[in-house]
Amino acid sequence: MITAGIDIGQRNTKAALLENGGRIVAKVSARTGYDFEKAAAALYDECLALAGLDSDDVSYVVATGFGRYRLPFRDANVTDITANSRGAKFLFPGTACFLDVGAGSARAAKIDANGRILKFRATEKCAAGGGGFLEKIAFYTGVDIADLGRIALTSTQPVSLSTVCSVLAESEVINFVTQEVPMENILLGACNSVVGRVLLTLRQVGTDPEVTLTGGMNLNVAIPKILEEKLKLKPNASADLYYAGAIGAAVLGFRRVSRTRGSPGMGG
Amino acid sequence: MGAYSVGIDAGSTYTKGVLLDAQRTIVGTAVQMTGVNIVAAANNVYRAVLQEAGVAEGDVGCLVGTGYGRYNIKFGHVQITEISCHAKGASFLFPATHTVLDMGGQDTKAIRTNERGEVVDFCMNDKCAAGTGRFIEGSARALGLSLKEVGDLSLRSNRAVQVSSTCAVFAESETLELLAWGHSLEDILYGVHSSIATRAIGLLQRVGIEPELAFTGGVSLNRGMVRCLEEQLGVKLNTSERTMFCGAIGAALFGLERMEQEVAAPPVRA
Amino acid sequence: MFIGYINVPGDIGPTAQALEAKVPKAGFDEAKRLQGTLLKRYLESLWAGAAAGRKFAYTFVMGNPIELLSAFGIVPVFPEVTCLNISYRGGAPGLIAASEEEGYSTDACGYVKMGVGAALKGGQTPIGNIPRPDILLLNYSGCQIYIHWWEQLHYLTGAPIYTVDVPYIREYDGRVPPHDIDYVVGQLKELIPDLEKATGSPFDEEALREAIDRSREAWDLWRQCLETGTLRPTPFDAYFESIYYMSPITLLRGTAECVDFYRFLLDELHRRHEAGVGPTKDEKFRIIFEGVPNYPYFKSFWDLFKKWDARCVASTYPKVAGMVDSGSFRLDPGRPLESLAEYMIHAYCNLNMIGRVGLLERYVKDYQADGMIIHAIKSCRSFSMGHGDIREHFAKELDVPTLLIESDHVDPRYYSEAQMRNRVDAFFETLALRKRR
Amino acid sequence: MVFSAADAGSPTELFEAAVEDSYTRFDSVERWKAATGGRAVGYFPVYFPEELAYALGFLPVRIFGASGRVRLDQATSHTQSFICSIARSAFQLASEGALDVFDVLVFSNICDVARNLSGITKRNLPAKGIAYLHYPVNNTSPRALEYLREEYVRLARHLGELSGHDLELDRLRKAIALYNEKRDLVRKLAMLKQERPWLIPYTEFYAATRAGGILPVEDYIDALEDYLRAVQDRKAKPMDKIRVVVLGNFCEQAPLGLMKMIEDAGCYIVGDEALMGLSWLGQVPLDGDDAVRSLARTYVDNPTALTVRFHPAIDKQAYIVDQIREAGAQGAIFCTPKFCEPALYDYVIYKSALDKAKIPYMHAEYEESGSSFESVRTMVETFAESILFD
Repeated sequence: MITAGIDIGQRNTKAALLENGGRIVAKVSARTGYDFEKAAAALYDECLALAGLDSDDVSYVVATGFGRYRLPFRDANVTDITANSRGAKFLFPGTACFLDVGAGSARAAKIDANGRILKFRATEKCAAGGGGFLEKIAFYTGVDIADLGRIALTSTQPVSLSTVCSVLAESEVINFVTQEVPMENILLGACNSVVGRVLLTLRQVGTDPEVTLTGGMNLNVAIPKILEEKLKLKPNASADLYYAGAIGAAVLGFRRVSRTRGSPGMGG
Repeated sequence: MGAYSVGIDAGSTYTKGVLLDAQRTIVGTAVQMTGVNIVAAANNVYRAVLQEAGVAEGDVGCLVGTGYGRYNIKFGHVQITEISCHAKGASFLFPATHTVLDMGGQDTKAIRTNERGEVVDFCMNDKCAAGTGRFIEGSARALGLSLKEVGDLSLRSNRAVQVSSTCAVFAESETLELLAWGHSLEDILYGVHSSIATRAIGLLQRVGIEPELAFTGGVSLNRGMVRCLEEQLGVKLNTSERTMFCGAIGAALFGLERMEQEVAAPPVRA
Repeated sequence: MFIGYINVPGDIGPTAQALEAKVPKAGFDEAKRLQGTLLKRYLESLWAGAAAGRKFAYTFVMGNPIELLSAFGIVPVFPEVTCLNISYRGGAPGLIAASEEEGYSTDACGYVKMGVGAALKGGQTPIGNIPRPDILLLNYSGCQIYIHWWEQLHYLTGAPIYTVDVPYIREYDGRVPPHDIDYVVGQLKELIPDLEKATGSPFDEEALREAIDRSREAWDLWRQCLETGTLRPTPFDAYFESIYYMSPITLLRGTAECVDFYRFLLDELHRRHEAGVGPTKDEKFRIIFEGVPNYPYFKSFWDLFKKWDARCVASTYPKVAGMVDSGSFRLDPGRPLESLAEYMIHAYCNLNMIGRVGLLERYVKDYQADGMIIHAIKSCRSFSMGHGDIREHFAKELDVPTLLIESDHVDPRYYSEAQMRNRVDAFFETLALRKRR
Repeated sequence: MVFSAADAGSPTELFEAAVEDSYTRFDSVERWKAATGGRAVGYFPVYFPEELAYALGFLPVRIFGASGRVRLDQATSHTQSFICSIARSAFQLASEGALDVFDVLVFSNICDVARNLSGITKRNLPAKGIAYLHYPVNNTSPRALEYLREEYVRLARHLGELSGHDLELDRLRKAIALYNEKRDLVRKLAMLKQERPWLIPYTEFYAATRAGGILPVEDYIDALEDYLRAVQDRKAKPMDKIRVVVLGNFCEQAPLGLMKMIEDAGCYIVGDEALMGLSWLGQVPLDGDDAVRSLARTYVDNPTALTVRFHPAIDKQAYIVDQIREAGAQGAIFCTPKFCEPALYDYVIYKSALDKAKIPYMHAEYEESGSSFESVRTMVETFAESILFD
């Protein structure tokens, strides 16, 4: 049985196909844009094509993310916090807490052995600014976003940037650029500022191991490193976790179908 | 010493340069992206204005730097804040100016000036309204459009959607969310421009609005913004393609004044 | 018997006179150093007091009856002062983070977050261990957040709150209804048996009178110091330097050291004046300063003004411990509680906005100021709500050049040097042009 | 009636018209003044002794904030951006003349912003009547009662000077009796919403309660009685939703869309603080004591925690846990207005009690003018899912 999860985020849409709730068959991602219904449909088709499957082969589609209500072919939708918890648990079964950093805000939750949410927090409005903030910093410093984390890690003297208002932090970055501060110091400062913001949220729910990082920050090598330093424990991070929302949605789809059809689930 | 004066405005996005002759005629202008090397950008712009007018470096009597990067323009003689320069420049372009609204990438400024283009009072945005220009940029980015395009699109709407937040951090999410709820692009953009205009007017009111009004800075090229400001203020704004050079013009004018007074009494401190 | 908290146990240390004897007359900046010594001694008195088993009362700077506490030998702790000193030394982020992790918002006051952070860390702070409170004395004057702060500490530490409710000055001519004074005096009377119970020592009225008298003397001297700001040029910066000078009147009111300090300061200011020495090379601009400073960047913040040879001639913040130059109170050992009540009611933030604006207007006139700087801070709505409106009044109705800038007093995350400099430079450019006209 | 029959057929329509009127227009207040020759007092939240106003010939009206219905240009130029929205919109309304219908505006010591707003309003509108009540904070002091009584007398003198009336104790007793009745009805409505939340959607409940902050008390009592009768007989069926209380919204009002979204996202709101100031006082005993003193005593002795009234004898942590349990709620949703410090401090006090009592809660921020609730919706849905499916 194949189930699909589609996570329509503010910046990127992610899709994943899951076989019998246990194996990821395919996963893809693309820019959400403003016509996100179309973007999601196209991405879903791409994902199916990658797996060599047809939409009829898919038993259940679960949508998540801010655009979840706008996916016409969904069977169900769940919030991205729920989806990320299942995704984190699927990829790292020892997960006790997870931190999901999106383009804008971040969410953290403490979950039980089955991936159920026990407690969660979202960043305050004034502390918003995750991946989107780093994209802008990449623009001001003329660095490719894909290289940002790697370059940041070469710095030993990061600048200090506001860990609350990211608009203010952005202005500070511009000023550092005008002062011709070495690029890597600015970039590491920017990564520190993002971590500073999201860490508060994580600490409010707890940092019991294992801590799993979900979302786009898994594609930035500096963020898990800084998190590790601050938490004094190594968080789970991997490229797959970028897809945690979509994978979690597919896992929930599989559980839903299994339950209604009475077939054995993957436990949990 | 030469008779020409150069003003260089090193802003966060663009570096602008203007060359004035002793009769206060603009004989050269240049602009380029500031990028990460401000000194290089300032130098390039400097060379470009000289080249355009065919003026040799030795003919330049004074070089004044302004803008956020002004302290980097070490080859200049004086550094003056962009507030003083914008006021001066705006009153050069529009001589009846008494109020200037400058909306750029970093800051919004409201300036009241006297007939000589001197600052009488000024206010800059609060922290939470920082980068109001950036809010529009954020909306544009969310939609994959340019700053000018979003302005033009907003003109097609007569029904502004209420946009509550003007915090630039939420520009993208707010815009996308309104889209997700089925509002039209045009109405959303009208709403965005309208709410930013209200903020800017609040700032203008702090210095007092006295006609004529000049609208300068990068956002002044956005026609949607001009429309919203005019609607809410009930007066016409002076704006032109040349307002982006306002700061540089003002800087060059200060240079000329300085040359006229020689070094005895510099108008403002370096 | 009066027990000054600073001298127990152990000796007093160099008083102003002793220090003066050591310092050559040529020194024009010795009062600041003496202030540092007194502050250090104050902190040491906390640790000594803890070792000696003394009772600690947390209390607020604005409108507190410190003399009453010292009559019982209770050691006052001022979390506002400890927080600002921690922040001045760069220690704010750790304490703020500790409370934000507990759920305190970024919009909450930085003082509260630092204070709570310190309590969460068992009193461990970068300036040393701050003793736990035995009493939370809620002198609610001028700041609503005082209530919330003590409530937080009450639930966190279990310490009892003793309240002295001080009504806001709500008549626009500045009058205080008689029932306000009666109410505050009555509450101070109710406080006495509570303090007797808490300390186990009987109320010594004579000790209170003596402390009140020493306070009065210190207030008189401090007022004279502040009024040297009317001199042209002013011998001192009535904002940036006053922030150092204000600490003895805040912490040590009612002691002999406090009186000595201000006598010493007054003398130093006169010597500065005679020698033509001041806080900057020149006095190009005379400004009035309204609002709380930025402590984490205090020196570079000051430099923004020094660079323009701007001297502050009068300001409000250094008078948060008492509006000594407004003529609104005068301590009187003959009527200790009544005069204390009048003092408590007339705290700066307890004035309504009409009163605050009037006071600033008087400063502009009496001190012949060229302009006004208002520094609004995100943490403190008590101080800052109204700053926008004050600017309106001065800039538009009185044509006094006024600059409104904002950051925070303790939280370094809200300070942007480049933005601040841009605004300040533009302001003085404008002022320079105006002076030329 | 202050609304013509056309705009107020049913009680619900009357309530909705009143709510709409209470944002920026206050036409009904204008009409009431014209019809009765009386005066009007507008008061800034949270609580106000309406009886005193009534007895002196005033219509007491609560200023709720403009909730995004005015452009805040004046407010932007006079206040900084870290000031809450209700203070900004109230100032904007005052400076636009929208509050001219009120002969006097009353402020009190609920927070630093409200305190200073009184003087700022006075400075900008010198001709406007501005009064300020200092509610005692030291409510365990034996002096608090007399102090508040004096404050009420002072306010009565101020109002009386404007209306030309002296405070007559008989009239005050009549007023107390009326407002007791009003508060009792409002409490009944809240109990009904608590016991059978499916009968009344929050938006309707809200309008019915809020109308009590603007309508003349007699009209309101009649309409609310009718409404309560009609609602009891509704045949709605309960849905599988979690029961929550909403906390922190006692002053600046949350956008109605946000509150509606909470119910749509799987919750029943069985208690909230939005309009608690209108009924918080409870019943004032008319036991032969000086009626002004009775009114004051009921304030001073009130055992209900209120974020903006410090009472040294109240244990807020025990109080909140009891409240939630009594309401039969499964969780609490803290909705705090952006920049509202008092709400943010009580949030921490309350949440640590909830942690201990193992009561789930979540926290979201709002502004009265807010129009996008997507991130809050995600949180509420997650919250509901986590309780519903455990």
